[in-house]
Amino acid sequence: MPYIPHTDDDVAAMLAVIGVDSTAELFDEIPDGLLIDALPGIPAALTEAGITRLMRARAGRDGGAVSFLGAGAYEHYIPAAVWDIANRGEFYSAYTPYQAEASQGTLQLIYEFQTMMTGLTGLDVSNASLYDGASAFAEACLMAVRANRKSKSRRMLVSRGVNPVYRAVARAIGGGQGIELVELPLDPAGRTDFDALTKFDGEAFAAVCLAQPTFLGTIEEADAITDWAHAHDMLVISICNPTGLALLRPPGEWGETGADIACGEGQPLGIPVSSGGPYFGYMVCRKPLLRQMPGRIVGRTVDIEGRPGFTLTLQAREQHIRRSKATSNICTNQGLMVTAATIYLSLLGAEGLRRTALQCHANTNLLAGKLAQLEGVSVAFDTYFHEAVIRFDRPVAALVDALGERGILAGYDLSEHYPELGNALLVCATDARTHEDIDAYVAATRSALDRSQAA
Amino acid sequence: MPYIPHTDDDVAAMLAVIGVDSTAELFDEIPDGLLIDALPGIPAALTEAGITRLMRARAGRDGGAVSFLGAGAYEHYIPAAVWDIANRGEFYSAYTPYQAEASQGTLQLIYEFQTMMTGLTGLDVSNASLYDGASAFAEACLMAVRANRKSKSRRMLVSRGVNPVYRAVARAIGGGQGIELVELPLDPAGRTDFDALTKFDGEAFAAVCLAQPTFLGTIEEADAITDWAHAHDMLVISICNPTGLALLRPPGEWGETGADIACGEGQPLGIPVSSGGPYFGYMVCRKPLLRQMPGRIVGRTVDIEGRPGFTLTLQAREQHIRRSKATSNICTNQGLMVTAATIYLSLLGAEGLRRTALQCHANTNLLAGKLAQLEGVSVAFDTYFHEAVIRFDRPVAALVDALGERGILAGYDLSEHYPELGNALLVCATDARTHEDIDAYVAATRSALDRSQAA
Amino acid sequence: MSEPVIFELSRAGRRAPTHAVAEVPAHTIPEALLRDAPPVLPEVSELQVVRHFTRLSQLNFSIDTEFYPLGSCTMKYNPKICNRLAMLPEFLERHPLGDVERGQGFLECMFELQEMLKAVTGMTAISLTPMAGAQGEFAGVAMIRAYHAARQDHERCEIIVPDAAHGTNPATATMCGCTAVEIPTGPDGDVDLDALRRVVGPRTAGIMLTNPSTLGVFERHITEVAEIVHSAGGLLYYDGANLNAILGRVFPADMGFDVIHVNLHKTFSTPHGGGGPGSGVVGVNDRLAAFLPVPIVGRTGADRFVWLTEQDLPQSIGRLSAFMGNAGILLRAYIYMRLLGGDGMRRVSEYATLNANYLMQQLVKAGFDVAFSERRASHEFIVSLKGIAGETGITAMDFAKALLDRGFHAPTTYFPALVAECLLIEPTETETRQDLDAFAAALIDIRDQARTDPDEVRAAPRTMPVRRLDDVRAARQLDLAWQGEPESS
Amino acid sequence: MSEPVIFELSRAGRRAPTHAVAEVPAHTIPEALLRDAPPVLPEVSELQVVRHFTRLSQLNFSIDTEFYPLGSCTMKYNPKICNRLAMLPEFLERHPLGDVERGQGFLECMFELQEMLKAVTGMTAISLTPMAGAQGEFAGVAMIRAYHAARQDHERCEIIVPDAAHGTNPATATMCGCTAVEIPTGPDGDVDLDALRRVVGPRTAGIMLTNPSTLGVFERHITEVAEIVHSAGGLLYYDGANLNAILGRVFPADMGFDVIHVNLHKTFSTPHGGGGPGSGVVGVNDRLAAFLPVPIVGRTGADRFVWLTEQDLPQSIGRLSAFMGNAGILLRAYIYMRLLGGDGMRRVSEYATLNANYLMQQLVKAGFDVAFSERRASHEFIVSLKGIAGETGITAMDFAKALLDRGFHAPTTYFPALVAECLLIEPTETETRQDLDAFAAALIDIRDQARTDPDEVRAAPRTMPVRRLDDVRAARQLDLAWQGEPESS
Ligand SMILES: Cc1ncc(COP(=O)(O)O)c(C=O)c1O
Ligand SMILES: Cc1ncc(COP(=O)(O)O)c(C=O)c1O
Repeated sequence: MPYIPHTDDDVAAMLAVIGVDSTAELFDEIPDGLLIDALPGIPAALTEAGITRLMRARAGRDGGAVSFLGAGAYEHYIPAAVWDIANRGEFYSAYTPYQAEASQGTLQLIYEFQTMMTGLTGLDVSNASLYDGASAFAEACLMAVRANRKSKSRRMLVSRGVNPVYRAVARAIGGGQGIELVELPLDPAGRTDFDALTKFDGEAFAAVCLAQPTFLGTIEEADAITDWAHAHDMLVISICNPTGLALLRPPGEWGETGADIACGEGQPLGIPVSSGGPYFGYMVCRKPLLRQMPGRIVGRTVDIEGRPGFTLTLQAREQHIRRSKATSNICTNQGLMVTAATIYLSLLGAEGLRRTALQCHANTNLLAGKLAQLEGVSVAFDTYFHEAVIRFDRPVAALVDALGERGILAGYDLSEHYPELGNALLVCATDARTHEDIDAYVAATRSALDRSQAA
Repeated sequence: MPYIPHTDDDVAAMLAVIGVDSTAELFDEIPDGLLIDALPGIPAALTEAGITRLMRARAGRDGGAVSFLGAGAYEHYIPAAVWDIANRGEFYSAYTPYQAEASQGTLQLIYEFQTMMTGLTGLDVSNASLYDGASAFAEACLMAVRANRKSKSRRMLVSRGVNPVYRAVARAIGGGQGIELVELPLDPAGRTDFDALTKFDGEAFAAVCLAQPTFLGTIEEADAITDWAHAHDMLVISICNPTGLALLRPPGEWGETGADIACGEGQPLGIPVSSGGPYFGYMVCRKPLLRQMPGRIVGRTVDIEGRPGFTLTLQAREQHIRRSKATSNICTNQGLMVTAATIYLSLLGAEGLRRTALQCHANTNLLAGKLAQLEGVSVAFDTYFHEAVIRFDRPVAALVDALGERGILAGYDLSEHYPELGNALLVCATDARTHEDIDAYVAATRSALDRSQAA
Repeated sequence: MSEPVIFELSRAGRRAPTHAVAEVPAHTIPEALLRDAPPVLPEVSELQVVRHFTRLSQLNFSIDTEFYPLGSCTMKYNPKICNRLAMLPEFLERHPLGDVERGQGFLECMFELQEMLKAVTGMTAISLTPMAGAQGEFAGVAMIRAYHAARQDHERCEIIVPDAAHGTNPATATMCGCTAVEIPTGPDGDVDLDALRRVVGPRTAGIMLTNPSTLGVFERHITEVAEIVHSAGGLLYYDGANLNAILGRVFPADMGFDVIHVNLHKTFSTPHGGGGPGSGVVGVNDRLAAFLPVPIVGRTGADRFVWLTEQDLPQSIGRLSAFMGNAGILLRAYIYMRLLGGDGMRRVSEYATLNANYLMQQLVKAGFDVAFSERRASHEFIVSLKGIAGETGITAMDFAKALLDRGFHAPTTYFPALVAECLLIEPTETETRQDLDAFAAALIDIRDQARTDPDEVRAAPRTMPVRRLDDVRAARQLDLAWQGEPESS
Repeated sequence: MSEPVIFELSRAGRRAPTHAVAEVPAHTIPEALLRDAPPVLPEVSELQVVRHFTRLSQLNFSIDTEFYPLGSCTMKYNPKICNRLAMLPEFLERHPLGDVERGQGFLECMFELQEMLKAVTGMTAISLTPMAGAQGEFAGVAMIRAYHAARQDHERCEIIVPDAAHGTNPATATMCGCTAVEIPTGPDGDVDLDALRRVVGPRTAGIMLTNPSTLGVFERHITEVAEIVHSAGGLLYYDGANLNAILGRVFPADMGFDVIHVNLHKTFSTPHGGGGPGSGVVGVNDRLAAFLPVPIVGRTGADRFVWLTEQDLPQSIGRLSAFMGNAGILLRAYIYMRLLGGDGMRRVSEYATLNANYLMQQLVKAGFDVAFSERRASHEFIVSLKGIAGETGITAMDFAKALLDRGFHAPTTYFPALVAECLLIEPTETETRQDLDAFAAALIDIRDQARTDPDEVRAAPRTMPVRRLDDVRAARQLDLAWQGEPESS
């Protein structure tokens, strides 16, 4: 019996101890009419060998594309040590570290992770992860409402540069509590329009929300916005790509006093793109906001002999203690992903992460530059981190299809969410792409354009 | 600097302690004329990402064949837990367990392995591995010479059923010490010819050597041969496929008193076929021969508090103690492979191994049966374990090529080593082959035969 | 046994890894946008990283090393093959926005997973997107609200939860903008039906129930409960955290539930990963199908699999994640389910229940005070140490720590809160009778020691990397990120 | 911390794994050939297996968890990427007898590995087939014999080895049917040239040397040694175990060696695996190329790679393994070499030597008796504890065990035998200065304790899973396979 260690003798002896004749009797409190005696809808068991064949065949249908897709998930090279260690049974099969003394490995690792995230963001305190970037943003909105003692508003001023899906998720998750998102438009350089912001002068909002870089790859000049928000009793939520933080000014240094909350997608830190998950959301904030933070937090303390040790702390914010008054309902988080990210950041260090960021930037630059040399193709914005908006003289859907047939994922078609950009494609060439990949992309694009008609 | 942790400060401080100005000075005892200052023949360093791309491309050129090759290396399904655990750093990156107290994991594992090998073979004591099956056979020959106090001969009577490469290796390794192999022919059923054996009555040999199953897949009836050998002051060396031992009578039970030494290839026990290595050779013997055994041996003992513990023992047989009088020069063995094999055997148990053996047998049976229905094709021998000799009415080389083009490794062409069998192919369908694989083989053979000319 | 914080191993200027990126490329980003100083991250060699985190891992208890009878958490064996196959490079490298043509393998798995989840819950539609049980709860309650809203029934904003409920249940009610209304448990462990009748009404949005409950018993009056709530106009939410207990024995749908979440990291054995990730897929009956969160996987005629999105489900409560939830976890659950098959799933509940009832009886026989011992245990049960605590001063927490020294992870302590000094014990089906016996012996041993040498019990743990930690100090003198040497106390 | 023998966890009839084979197929093998009773193997669940071996692994020291300054063994970091890439499924699944068309990827790696090994040794031909250093030695001496035999020079059957030689050297001589002739080391650590001159002659087949030697010093008169041996008609064998010390600094070929083995599991960082597998590839100059063991990888015109076999090298000493040696280990070494490049290889010897000389000086300064301390250490050096042993009774073995308690693997003890109470210390290039300092501090600490509390040193180790083991009992009351409970002493 797969995974069940009982021998017939065991079962007989155990039934005797319980005082029943069969295991069926153990279910005798379930009302008769409800009992079922089979699960006909489930296919018959496979052996390990059988499932291996099946899954390899399935995987074989999916592989082989060369991806220039970013749009929230980024393929970076992940050193082999990351998952070799993260997959160790002691990390992989451990539970939440509620028994601190028997979980010092996980706890210390989270403490180290928290430290790294404060280093990256320039803010004071990090939690131990949320589900993903989108839901972390939703939680940040809820947190801002709780934390902003000066404004009683549940409205957020959210830049159009924030991932549209993140905005949708924030609405879906925050909606029940009345969270409302008001959009801030972008200026011609693809950054949040400061002038548009000032039009909201006098209105109450809990926070202003900016992405760095924006969903369109552009880099916000966040100082003025941050200061404006603070002057108007609003908090600032920054949604930062963590790779970018190796290079770009961290939210903790925006404006006079820094942003208040940083959150976002942790996936770029050593997590494969893997069809969208599991990733992890991170969240870091200024210390005064700490008690409104959702999710677990690890603290360092000492044991009864005075030796340093680690434990979950400030649990009174959490659902298992505070129940309906908790800062969030989150319980299970994305611990294993944090394990991988902590190892990834340790391996790369600041310099390694910076080089990775620069390489992504340079690759995207190279690609954008080469594409711009094609007729009818231009780059929409000058300054960007590692994603660029490419404008075409005809709809991009056909191009995406044409490249798809050659095994190239051409990028993200912006026409649905950013129709104002015209025929625009969001491309991303990370460090996982080589110059040959980029050349192949350009060549494929050239021939696809040659074959199609300008709009 | 890849893998080198020194900072510039470290280096300066270390050089100061040593009292030299540069690391170059540390090589000043090397005669001037010998010093070189570069390694121009080595390609420039790759990054992890770069080597990953390179190796994936190389691997991609090699994959995808469906193998019906056995001939000494057998593709079995290996449960995922085997290598997940064997690859743990504590096994993978440990040294030989000379410091017993810091190596109890490896030592206990080897003790368990030794126990399992005695169980499989029915003999008394196992060592901790030799390099591979072929070299284990060579060592067994040398051991037999040392152990056989009654015969002073360095000659071995070796069945033609023993893998021809093993015989070559025994000659290459034993030759220096005067080991000579005399061949015993096979009977029409593909087993060692007992009558031929009796013709050697009166001649001196150190041992009789039999393979179980034979290289041709047939199953020896070993009792009479064993008893004859013992009656003539010869030892019996059995070269057994360990998967077969789950099913077939073990060498410890051959004849009146059993064979004396069992050795062979451990690869089928959880080791991938991986281009031929690393595998491991196993060796088990009757207790009186123990002190002639090559290789490491682990024993259970107690510590100063009386708790059980494990340690290398009987090291006085080994080169690091006995130097030129050692039982072998072996030092580094195949520990990690033994780790995998021990986990494999634990997962399968006797019943799992038996089923695997039976499945291989049944698959080969099925394949042989289907092939025999083709015109001009027959099965050479009735009784076999998991390899069968298939006879064709024309040379098999062309068939092997034709199937190769369809991604099928058709089997092992016996014409070089067993010309007496005519156009004969050794095929093996292990548990890694499905019925669809077998059908594809038969169909490909049929069409290849249709297209070619009978000889 | 202690390990320095990785920053203590760091030395300025050390750069030993084989960086993915060897050269430092140029850039075109205006200086004003760049950070002035590099972030503080450790500067360590690859060997230091490997050694540090390998050592840290060894400081953990885990399923792979210890028995982990953590009630309500279903800490059973996570088969290695599930991880192996879910980590096939083609799955890992598939971009979530990649075209569906090059994702048919993954999508087919997801589609079949949806089908299998229907087959084990009795529900008629599934969404895989929630990323943990709590998010599944959120989705469920949000759907309940959307359902009422769609019927213009806007007053319904109360969610009833039993006092034994997991904290996520009331917290979810709040997240959804509802009010949690608690009802008591009766003396036999079932819901107090009268109390329930008293609280239902026109404000009732629904009820959240775990069945079997976290008290380790099956709610026998579940049909009445459903009847009461439904006739009051509310819907029933099934917290599937305990599905392991009844897998293949009873359909939540048949009990009257309208919506369910399943913790794949419990019943379907995806790893807990030191805290996550999990997956809290949701299933609904026809009433709620229109409101499911997207994306969902659909099948078109010729065995082609596609994403169903907001366009296909215009009444959807929307998206809860940027892409498709914890896709890789879903793959692991899919693989596990295919390995078990229907019979294997029924064996899960059979042996989980056998193990729990056996261990419960052994402890009853040993004189422990077991809550609801006259009833069948589900896959878990509660020991109350109130008597022993009164007698010896040794608390459930002391027992928990003493268990660690004996090589067992502690059961869940102090939950559910309505049993004093409780241990919630869930052995799961993958543990041997021999290990259950050893665990019972350890509890007996601790009780003996509590009577003869209580200080020694209070001194536990002694064999862990640290002894008991000062939680109060942790919360008062907050040290949440490394800044240098900790002050000694 | 102790773990039962797996057979103690076994229960008759337990069959929990998801067997590769679910059904029991029929067979056609005559009953007489079958075994009567199944072999005794453990009957345990997959979880039990995972838990048992995971726990066992934790009882080990390893590079991934501890500093391992084991002289002559080069226990440096084994990059994870090498293992990962060598275990790509296509490599693992390639049958060794598969056609070369479907093996070009593997063969190209092997060909390039041969080329790189030529480039680091200065030799002109390579065979990758020997499966460990000792088998490389065998191949080398067998080639030397074959060379003499081919010249009808049949008397040459003496192999000269210095007294400091590794045990495999004399043992190899015997394996090859030769006689080992030992020569002494001079007081400065170099070979005693006069002694050498005395032993060479018409019976001299060759000499086996490690350079730098296992005394941790470079043989300065290597050219004279070569001259003496060559003019006597013998050949020179280079034991490459210490190649890490001179990688990219000097070619063994230039020193006058005719044949060399390289332990890939030392210099090229393939794992030691708890005892193996390794690889002992051999390189030769033109004199011996015809005798190399087969197979070898050759390249034909159009970048096609083929096996060279007995047909191509009719004078070959033959085959030493059934297929192609430890192919997967060869892949790991190939990957490692490509990661380092030529500069990286030179850094290996540079920093290995720096670390050794630094640690040696620190210990000299701390008053330890270091053998040949007036000379440069190679990548290793010897501490003699004879003085301390005389003073305190604390031996090198006691130091070794006391180091374990301090978190360091012991250095090689009692080898080479010509230095009394010795520790042979090889830090390797992958360790930090901070770890070297900590190691020196540990040695000083033990010496202090030896003086103040020698019984406590003798009581070490205390923090390991077991305390000192009774080796005498192990050898006298042989218990080499589990048969039931061990008798307590
Ligand atoms: C009864 C119960 N409900 C809900 C949850 C929450 O699930 P998750 O942790 O996956 O969010 C849990 C998990 O611990 C639980 O035990
Ligand atoms: C100097 C020396 N020579 C030879 C060997 C033998 O090599 P192997 O263990 O690979 O057979 C060793 C290994 O320990 C060694 O240190």
